[in-house]
Amino acid sequence: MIKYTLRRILLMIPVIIGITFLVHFILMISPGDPAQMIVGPEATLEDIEMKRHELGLDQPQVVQYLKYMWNALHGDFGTSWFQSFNVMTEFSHRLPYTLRLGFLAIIWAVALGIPLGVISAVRHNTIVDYALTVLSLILVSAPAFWIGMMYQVFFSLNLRWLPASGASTWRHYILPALSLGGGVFATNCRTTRTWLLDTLRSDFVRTARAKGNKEVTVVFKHALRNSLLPIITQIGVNFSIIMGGSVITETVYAFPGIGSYLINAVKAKDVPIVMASILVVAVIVGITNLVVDLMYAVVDPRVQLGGK
Amino acid sequence: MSNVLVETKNLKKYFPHRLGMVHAVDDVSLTIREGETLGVVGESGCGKSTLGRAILRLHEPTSGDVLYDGKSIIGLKSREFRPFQTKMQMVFQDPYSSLDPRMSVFDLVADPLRICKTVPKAQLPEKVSETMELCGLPATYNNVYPHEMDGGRRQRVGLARALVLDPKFIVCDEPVSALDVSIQAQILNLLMDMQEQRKLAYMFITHDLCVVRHISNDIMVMYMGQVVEYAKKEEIFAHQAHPYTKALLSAIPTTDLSRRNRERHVLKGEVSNPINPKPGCRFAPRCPYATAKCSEPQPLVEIAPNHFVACHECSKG
Amino acid sequence: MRKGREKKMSNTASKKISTSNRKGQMKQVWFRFRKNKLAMIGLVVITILILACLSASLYIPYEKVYTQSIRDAFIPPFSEGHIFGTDQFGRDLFARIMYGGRISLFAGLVTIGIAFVMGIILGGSAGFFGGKTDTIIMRFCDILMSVPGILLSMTIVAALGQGLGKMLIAMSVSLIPRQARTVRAAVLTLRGQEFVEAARCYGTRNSTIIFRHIIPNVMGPLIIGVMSGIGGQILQIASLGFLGIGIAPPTPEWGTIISENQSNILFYPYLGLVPGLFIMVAVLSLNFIGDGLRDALDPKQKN
Amino acid sequence: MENLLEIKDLNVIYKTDEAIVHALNGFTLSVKKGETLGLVGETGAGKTTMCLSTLRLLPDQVGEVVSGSIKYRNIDILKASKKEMLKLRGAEISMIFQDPMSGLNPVMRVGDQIKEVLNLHFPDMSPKDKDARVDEVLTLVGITPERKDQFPHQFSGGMKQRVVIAMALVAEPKLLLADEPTTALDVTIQAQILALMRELKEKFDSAMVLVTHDLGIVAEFCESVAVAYAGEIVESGTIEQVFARDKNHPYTKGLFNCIPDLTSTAPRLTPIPGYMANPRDLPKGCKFANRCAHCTEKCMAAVPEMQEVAPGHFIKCNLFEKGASGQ
Repeated sequence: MIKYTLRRILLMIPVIIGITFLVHFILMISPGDPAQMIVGPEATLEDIEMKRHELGLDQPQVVQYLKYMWNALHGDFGTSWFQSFNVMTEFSHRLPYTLRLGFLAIIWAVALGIPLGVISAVRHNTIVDYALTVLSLILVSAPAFWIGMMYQVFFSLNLRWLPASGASTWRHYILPALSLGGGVFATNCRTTRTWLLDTLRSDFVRTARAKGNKEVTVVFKHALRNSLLPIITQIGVNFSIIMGGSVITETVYAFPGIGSYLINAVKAKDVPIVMASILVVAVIVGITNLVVDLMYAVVDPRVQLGGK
Repeated sequence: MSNVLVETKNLKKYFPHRLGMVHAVDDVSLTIREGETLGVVGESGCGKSTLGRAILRLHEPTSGDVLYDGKSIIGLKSREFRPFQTKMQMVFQDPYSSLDPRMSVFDLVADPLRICKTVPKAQLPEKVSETMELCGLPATYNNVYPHEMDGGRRQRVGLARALVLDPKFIVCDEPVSALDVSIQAQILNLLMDMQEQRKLAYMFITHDLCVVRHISNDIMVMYMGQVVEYAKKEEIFAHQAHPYTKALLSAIPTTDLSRRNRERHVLKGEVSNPINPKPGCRFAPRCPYATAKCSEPQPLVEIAPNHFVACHECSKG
Repeated sequence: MRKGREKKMSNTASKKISTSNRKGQMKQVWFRFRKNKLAMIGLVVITILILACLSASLYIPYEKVYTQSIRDAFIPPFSEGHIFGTDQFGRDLFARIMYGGRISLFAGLVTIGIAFVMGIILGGSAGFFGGKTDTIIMRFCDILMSVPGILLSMTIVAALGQGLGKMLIAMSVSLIPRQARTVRAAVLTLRGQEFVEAARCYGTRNSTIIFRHIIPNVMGPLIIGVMSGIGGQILQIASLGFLGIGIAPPTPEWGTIISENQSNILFYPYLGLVPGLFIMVAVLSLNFIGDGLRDALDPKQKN
Repeated sequence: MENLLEIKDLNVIYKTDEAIVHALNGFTLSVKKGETLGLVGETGAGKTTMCLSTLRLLPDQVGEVVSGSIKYRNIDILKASKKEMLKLRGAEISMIFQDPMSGLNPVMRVGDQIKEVLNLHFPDMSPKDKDARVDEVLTLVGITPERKDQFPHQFSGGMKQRVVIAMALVAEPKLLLADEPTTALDVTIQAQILALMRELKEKFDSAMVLVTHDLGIVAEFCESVAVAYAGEIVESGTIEQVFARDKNHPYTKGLFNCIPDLTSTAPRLTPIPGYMANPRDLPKGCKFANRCAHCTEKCMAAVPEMQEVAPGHFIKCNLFEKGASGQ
């Protein structure tokens, strides 16, 4: 298990190098001279040249990249090009917000999505099932930012129950978490239904029934644990979706996480911030996937870690 | 006696595995004559299917040689191999996965001709319908898809697909084991009719000794990748020597009530995987007569004319 | 020369046979699809929507999309001349939505198309050839999938700059690895099937096996993926538009329409509600069609 | 001897999207106490459907009993309450399914899967006794008790089938429905499993319905036999009566002729011509008529009556009508 974990972490390194290099590469070859953008249109050629040297932009791409990664390894993500603060410090303020929001969203999406999916499967082709199917289809079909706005209009403006933006109290988290987790909730509900229905038709479930088990036991003791396997895999994907979705949700709710920070950086092409975000997100997603695989091995005795 | 058509010499096929090398086919030499059938019998995992595929080079053999009509076909480039390919075909076990579900019966049977171009284009439809007719598939089946047919009819399509190239040798990999008994007999008869009409040579792979007895001239019994007994059919049913062959024969349930209370050799244990096997007899752990000598290599010994057995006990006297 | 012509002729002849057969199979799929009410509703709705957007120039003059007039700002829906009302600049919302739909639907279709083709090429060769080809392609996909798709698209757009073409590239890039994985998995299961072995048996070349046996068989799951994928792409485009890095305003696109009205939505909710509903209805219809197709193409899964 | 299970005129259909499949059509069968009955038939004969109907485990929303009755001792299965059925399943009637590979819960230890039956039907048994009982039954089927903490994937096919048998027999049921228990196994393993089943059946004095497509297995292991074709029983009797090959239903006769065996010298087999009738669209007369050499207009017009050709030997064929000359 430890050996496997270490190997997986080692395997993560080339992937992270790959994605950061790729992002660095496309940001740097793209048109527009960052030095000129930073010093402004009135600057002299000399000023630009100086800025360029200061940022290391006069060096070959690969050297720039290696330098960046070397510093990043030492916890230095550089300084924002356009605002003069340290990226690392800013991240340490903002990341907790994003993580808190992400966890809240994923928790409700899993804690409600899976049980409702079970109900949908057990009562399949009934009104409950149809209602849940329609609800989840709407949630996956509507744009997340739009749903967020509609929540604001309805819960904040009309009902005045919850604040529409910011993150100062726990009540500020409710609406963002609700809209961020919506899509994931819907996919969880639908996949749980599909997988459980599938498992309920399998041979060993028939065996369990032939033993004289009650239907409740058949579903929860025999079928559900087996359908949990693909659902766990799903959770890894969920996390990736949530990390991506947080950019949108944080923008809608003016939430002070890294998502809203990143979007402004992307628009301004503030390379240090973009690089740092990609790096952090890639590491988080990588670790989640590893945890998911480890969980899988715990639930399914057939999975042997370290094997092929 | 007719000519030797297909021959293998010390054919080996090993597969890499997490725990070592799987000796799926280990040192198999056989000969099949024109118009005759070699039955290859064994339980699942004994390497019989791999053997058939290695002869057709669907699995490239690890070592050893395969000769067709006296010429080695191992190591030939694909263009050089083409003329042999049309002469050696295969009928598969699973009538469900062996037919491309997106092709109609006509297309399935015509496909080998379109690839190999053994007949002029103009004659293709004629050749296809002729072969289909021969296999009991009238022209009404032209536009039928595999999923609309049952196992028996599908297996007829599989046979037609193999026959349309006018091969001389067909590897039949358990062609009837997935079929119902009443359909099984239809297909077996069809195979035998074809053999009579066209002087076909078959390698008939199966786990069913009754079927093999019905269709074969020679019989080869395999266990964990190795040949344990190889002889003429009459010889093997009259004087089977290897303990494994004996056990196989006695395990077959028959409809003959007089045999109901016969003494049965029920084998203990199960077949394991031939991963990095030890040099001795691979059947020894399950063999009721095993002795210390079984851990030595067991070569095939001719105990009677053309009757080979790989067991020191039997070859003694 | 003659041989070449012969080949051509027989090819068309054989095509005839196979298309007529395929028709029979398509008929069955259509028959099963038609029975699915939700899927049929989805098909009708999306067809109407596409036709309405495509023919928008026939019933809405193009100028209406951009004509600004402060006098006409914030006219509520169902007013004369402005069925969905107007925005802060007095532009007609209906006109903007119908013209914007062209971009949203078109971009959804194009990105999924690119990903579809690239997915078949990359995933197909990875699955079929295995070995080094597989490792290289799949490692590359791993890299692209190590960050959420929308982040990758965002970064690429940021690097390349705004514009429809660049956005299409950015979105396809983040979609291709997923598509390639699906194709690879499908090809891997097919590759082990006996019918591929049978084709090898009579000397079918790899390329022929791929085009004649593998691709037609992976089409089913791929088409299902594409149908539900278009919906997802429309959502992605809208999201990029909303974030202000998709289609540059004032060009209308469903996401940008909502984005440019964001500050007024709290007081004039219809400005967000209506374009959002359009997105939802379009995506919902496509999802219904996707579900219907899955059941129709793979009937055994249902029972 | 008294009948343990009595199925009378059972009709079962499967409703799919495209059509209605008639799986059982007037299926009648009785099993005596302690007897081993071989139920023979090919794909689509309705063998599995019969077993599932007996346990009331037909697939939900798809399978449906249209008419007929199933009586187990004095219980009317089709009218029994859910609670009564739970008590019957596993304790009184248990079933061994065809495919041992997928029949066991992959994420549960095999010992626990066996113990579950005891938990369900012997709630008063002490945990210690239960463990002892599991060990005992595992030993009986030839598995060392130490392996009870392993998972199904650690067992081979034959060993899994032994676990399934242990599970089916641990409550000592009165009736065992074995649905092709050896079809997925190799010949030598099949011999092991059949020998084991016979031994255990005798030990527990259970009745057994051995469903199979292999007449050979029936001849060697059963006392009586019933031949099913297209959802009905066409012939039934003792082994001696049926396997004497004196008076047989044309279908049974056809089956005998098309099996290659170890003694015949005929150069060719005699297959039954044609294919099984389509269960979506069955003929109204005898289902075998279109493949039968003795088919008459009467056979096409109506389903033949069951004829008793000797005491206890029944054949559903017009050839054996009272007063007719026979074959």
